[in-house]
Amino acid sequence: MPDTTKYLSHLELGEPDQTFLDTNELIINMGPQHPATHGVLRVILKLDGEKVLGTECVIGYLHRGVEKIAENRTYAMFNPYVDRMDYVAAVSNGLGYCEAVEKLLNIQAPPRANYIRVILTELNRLASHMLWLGTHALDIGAITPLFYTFRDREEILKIFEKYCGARLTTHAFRIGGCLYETYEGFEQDVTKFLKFVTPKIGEYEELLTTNRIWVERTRGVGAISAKDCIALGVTGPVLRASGVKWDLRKAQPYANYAEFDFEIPTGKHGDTYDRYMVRMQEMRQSLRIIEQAVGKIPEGPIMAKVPKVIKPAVGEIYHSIEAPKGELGYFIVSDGSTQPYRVRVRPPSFVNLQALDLMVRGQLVADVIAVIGTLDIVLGEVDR
Amino acid sequence: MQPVATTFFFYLLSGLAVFSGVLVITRRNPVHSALSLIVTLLALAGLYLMLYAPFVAGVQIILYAGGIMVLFLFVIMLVSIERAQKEETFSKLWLVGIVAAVALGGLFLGMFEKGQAMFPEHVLKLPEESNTQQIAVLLYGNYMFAFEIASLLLLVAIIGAVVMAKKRI
Amino acid sequence: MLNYITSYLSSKSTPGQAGNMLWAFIYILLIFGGLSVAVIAMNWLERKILAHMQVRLGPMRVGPHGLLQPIADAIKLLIKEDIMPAEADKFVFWVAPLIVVITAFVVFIVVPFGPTHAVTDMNIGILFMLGVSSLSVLGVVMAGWASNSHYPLMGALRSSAQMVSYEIAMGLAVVSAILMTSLNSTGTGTLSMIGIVQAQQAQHTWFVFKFFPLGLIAFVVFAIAMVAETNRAPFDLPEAESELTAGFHTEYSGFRWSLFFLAEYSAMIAVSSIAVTLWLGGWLRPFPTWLSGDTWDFVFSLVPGVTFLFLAVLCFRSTVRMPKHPYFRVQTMGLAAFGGLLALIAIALFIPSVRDRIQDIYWFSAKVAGFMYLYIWYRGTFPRYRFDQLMKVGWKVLLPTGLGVLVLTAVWGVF
Amino acid sequence: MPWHSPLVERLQQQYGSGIEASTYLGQNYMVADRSLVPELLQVLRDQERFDYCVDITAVHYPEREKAFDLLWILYSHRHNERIRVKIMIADGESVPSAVSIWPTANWLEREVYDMFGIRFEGHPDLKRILLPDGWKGHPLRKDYGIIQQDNEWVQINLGIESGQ
Repeated sequence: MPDTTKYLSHLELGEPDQTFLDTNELIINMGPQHPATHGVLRVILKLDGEKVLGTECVIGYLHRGVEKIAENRTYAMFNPYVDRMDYVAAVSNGLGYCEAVEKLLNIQAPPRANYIRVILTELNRLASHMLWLGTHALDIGAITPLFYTFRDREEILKIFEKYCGARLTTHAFRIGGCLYETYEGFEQDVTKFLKFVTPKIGEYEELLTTNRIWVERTRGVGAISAKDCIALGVTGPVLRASGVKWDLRKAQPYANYAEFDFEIPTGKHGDTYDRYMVRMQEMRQSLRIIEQAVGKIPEGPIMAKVPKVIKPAVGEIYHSIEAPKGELGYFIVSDGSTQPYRVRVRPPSFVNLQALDLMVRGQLVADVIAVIGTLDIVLGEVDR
Repeated sequence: MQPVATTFFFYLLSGLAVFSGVLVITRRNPVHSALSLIVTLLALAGLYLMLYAPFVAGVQIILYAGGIMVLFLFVIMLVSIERAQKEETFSKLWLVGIVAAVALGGLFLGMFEKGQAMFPEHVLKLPEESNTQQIAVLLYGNYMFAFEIASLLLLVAIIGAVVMAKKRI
Repeated sequence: MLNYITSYLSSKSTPGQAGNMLWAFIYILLIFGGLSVAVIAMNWLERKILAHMQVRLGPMRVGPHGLLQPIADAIKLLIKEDIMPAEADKFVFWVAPLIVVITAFVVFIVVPFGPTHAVTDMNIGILFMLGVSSLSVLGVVMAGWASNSHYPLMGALRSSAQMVSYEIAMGLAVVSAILMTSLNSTGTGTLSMIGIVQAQQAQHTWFVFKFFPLGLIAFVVFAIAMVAETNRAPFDLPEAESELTAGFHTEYSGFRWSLFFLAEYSAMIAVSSIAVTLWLGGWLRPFPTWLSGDTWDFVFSLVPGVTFLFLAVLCFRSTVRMPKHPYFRVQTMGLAAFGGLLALIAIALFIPSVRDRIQDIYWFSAKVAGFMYLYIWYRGTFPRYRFDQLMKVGWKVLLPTGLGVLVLTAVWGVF
Repeated sequence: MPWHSPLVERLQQQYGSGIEASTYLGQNYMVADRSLVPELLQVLRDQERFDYCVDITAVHYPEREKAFDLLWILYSHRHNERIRVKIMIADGESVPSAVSIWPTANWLEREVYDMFGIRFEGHPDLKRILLPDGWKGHPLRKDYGIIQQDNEWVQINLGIESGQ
């Protein structure tokens, strides 16, 4: 049997080093109110000087019982709730949930709806990555990229607002398709945005990619091997940065991703720098997908034939999509009534956060910040 | 430049030095002791200034107060204060301590009494401006050999420290 | 009385040297006041410049273009509740900000704003500055330890290690500049701040260009070390907010915190003054040899007034561009008044006697202001170093470089 | 609908009727005997290369005798295949932990424990993960009301009458 203790939290494991001076280990409580824990994550650090001996994450400060709420709402009523989990990528959450219920009902969204879904989801991926980049850079001490990314993310949110009236928790899709037809000038807006944002990504890279301090701070920090990633169930850009070319959009295409031509960027070393590069390239790939999609949105209905009252047959379904943070899965159990019997959300942030301990052990306190940032967690999704 | 209120400053500084020196050995909290020691060192720097040795005073501040004592504090801060406070301030060797203090005091007094004739009534006042140059000439001219030996000794100590620390890694 | 003042103004030595207690006292007050104003202005400028680097506006609400924002902040800090942690070491907690602020201000008594514009001219001036500013680390360490909390303690540990390490590189760079002062007929150098600038004047070159590129390298070493010494980005680890919340002053609030703030900015000005004095010719105007002669002297003496006139014009331009809404009437008037004030200062600076007297101070301040802008620029551009990398830069890059430059300077100077 | 594949055949050869494989809406799952766990999971990972444990979750059926469905959602990177393994257990029954098979099970099992009260034997650190440590009750059980809370805990720890 392989030794799996290395995957466990090392807060209590390990003997204090007593070979030299009798130095005390320092237990530091990072969070829940801390500028760099992206919300209300609390990390208990065991330190030897500045070196991290072990960590333990204390989560649940933002627990709202989304899964319990789902059991007491109808299928359609639960739809807006999923936006509140990963609130920086609300569109992706909605897409995953709608597709899962559609699968349970055994219906297909019409092609036009699928195109709109892909465009909005990829825009949302861009927005999520931009927010990640800004906050991650801020954690490492570069304060300027934050404002640049927020400036550009604003343009995406404007498109969302024009499309469905909401900027953050969009509730853009409905079970069976989309509720809203694209507004007048939607395609022009998206094309204009593509033109606007392409040089901007270069601008972020100019500030960071070759910056000596940035490279020194991120290269070799929080490295995790592909084997460990898979063992820990880590998905998304973190997994890809470790060299595993795995993206659900390609592996098990959903919506109509199979129609688009894009690449899966991967890294080599699985360190923070690679994760940064993977996400930067992913942003470019997203732009590519949007560019292909926006040119050929077909005419037609945007809503499939969905019964007024959604009552799926008894059964279970698991459907997952590639959210900006990794595999976002919905496991829905139907008992034949109008309300789901059980909805389980497989949150990527929650599972990815588990890798934190392995990634930071033996590194310095400053690296913990960099690694939390690079995992790109959203506490709303971790705690649900 | 004419010195102002020399006697006043002399007694002020020496009083401060003695007072904080006493604090160094009586404080239970090691950080307080270290801080008192810094005050002592600064008072000494003031005394050097009064002796028209500004360079020595400056070096005293930079090296002792700004450098060495910071490293002292660095170590002391990491030591658990609770344990240090429980330990007895004066060890059982206080008898030896008193004997040593008396002997040292006697030596000083003896020197003061007997040696008064050796010192001239008025020390030759060097101009303040040339103090630094004087030191340089002495260190790098007359006592060149001793100076180099001392620096070699320090180098050995540094290498020793590195080697000892390296072992642990 | 007037005679007394004019007689002093025409004297050719600093008040400390002349033993003139009254004038020394006035100078101390002036420097203290001027420094406080500079820190306030720096606060506003940093927020404005950083904001414009980051595609935002910065303070805009309190006063026209947020000009009164630092004052509002200062008032807020002063009336804020003064919190002292229950478990803190009361005395040390109380005395730490005092030490930091006193050391940051005391160094200014040797800063030569002009050949006669210094409180005193100590013959160990540069040593005094380095020594006293090295004491400020004590205050930082005390603050961190006395808070009796983990983050401040780690901040204190970091900053003590950092400041002690970078002091060495800094010292080596300084020594190589001091070595250059001894390249005269008598062969004796000086540690006096005024003496160093006078040596540059006598050698007709700023030390940054002396023995090119040795002077430049020493200057760069110092310029990096001084950023680390003042705990500013990218070396702001002791107060790295994303790691240690606020580092050694996490537990401080209100007035005590504002003392740390004051000390940080005046320390920045102080080390910039050292750099300006040692390498950039202190109060000397630029291009003393290329553009020499009475005409050029006259032209350069007009620069201070022109600068203020330019600022006044900027102000008036913004006044014209203020929104015409009645809400903004007071702000518009305030901005116009501020512009008027700047214009008055500009006119005053054109008066010949003032002009001659003030231009030393102007050039010195302008050079220091350049450094202040660099500080802000760094902060807007660089991510933060990690602790081990910081130490690596200090010990493995700056220290050998400083040492090498020192040796080479000595060799070059002898041959 | 029954599910036929070489994988199922191999497993049924080994375990006989302990495994019942079906497919629903194109998704394959197998219902296994409680006694086959963890051996089955180990086999699935080592021999069938289901190297990635996507999720572990449970469903509560209070009216059933075996009140809980416990599910492992597995994915194979090599075969690009996803299956679900389901066992049924009674309330109070404990299940061997899968942490030594997939380290990711650590937090997932803690969440199942937190929400359903299913204990996992051999879990290194089985404690609540989302709810506070002293909380009473397991919210995702069907008999736990949607506005129910641990009043005692709220009073002691928050000093208020109700957290709602």
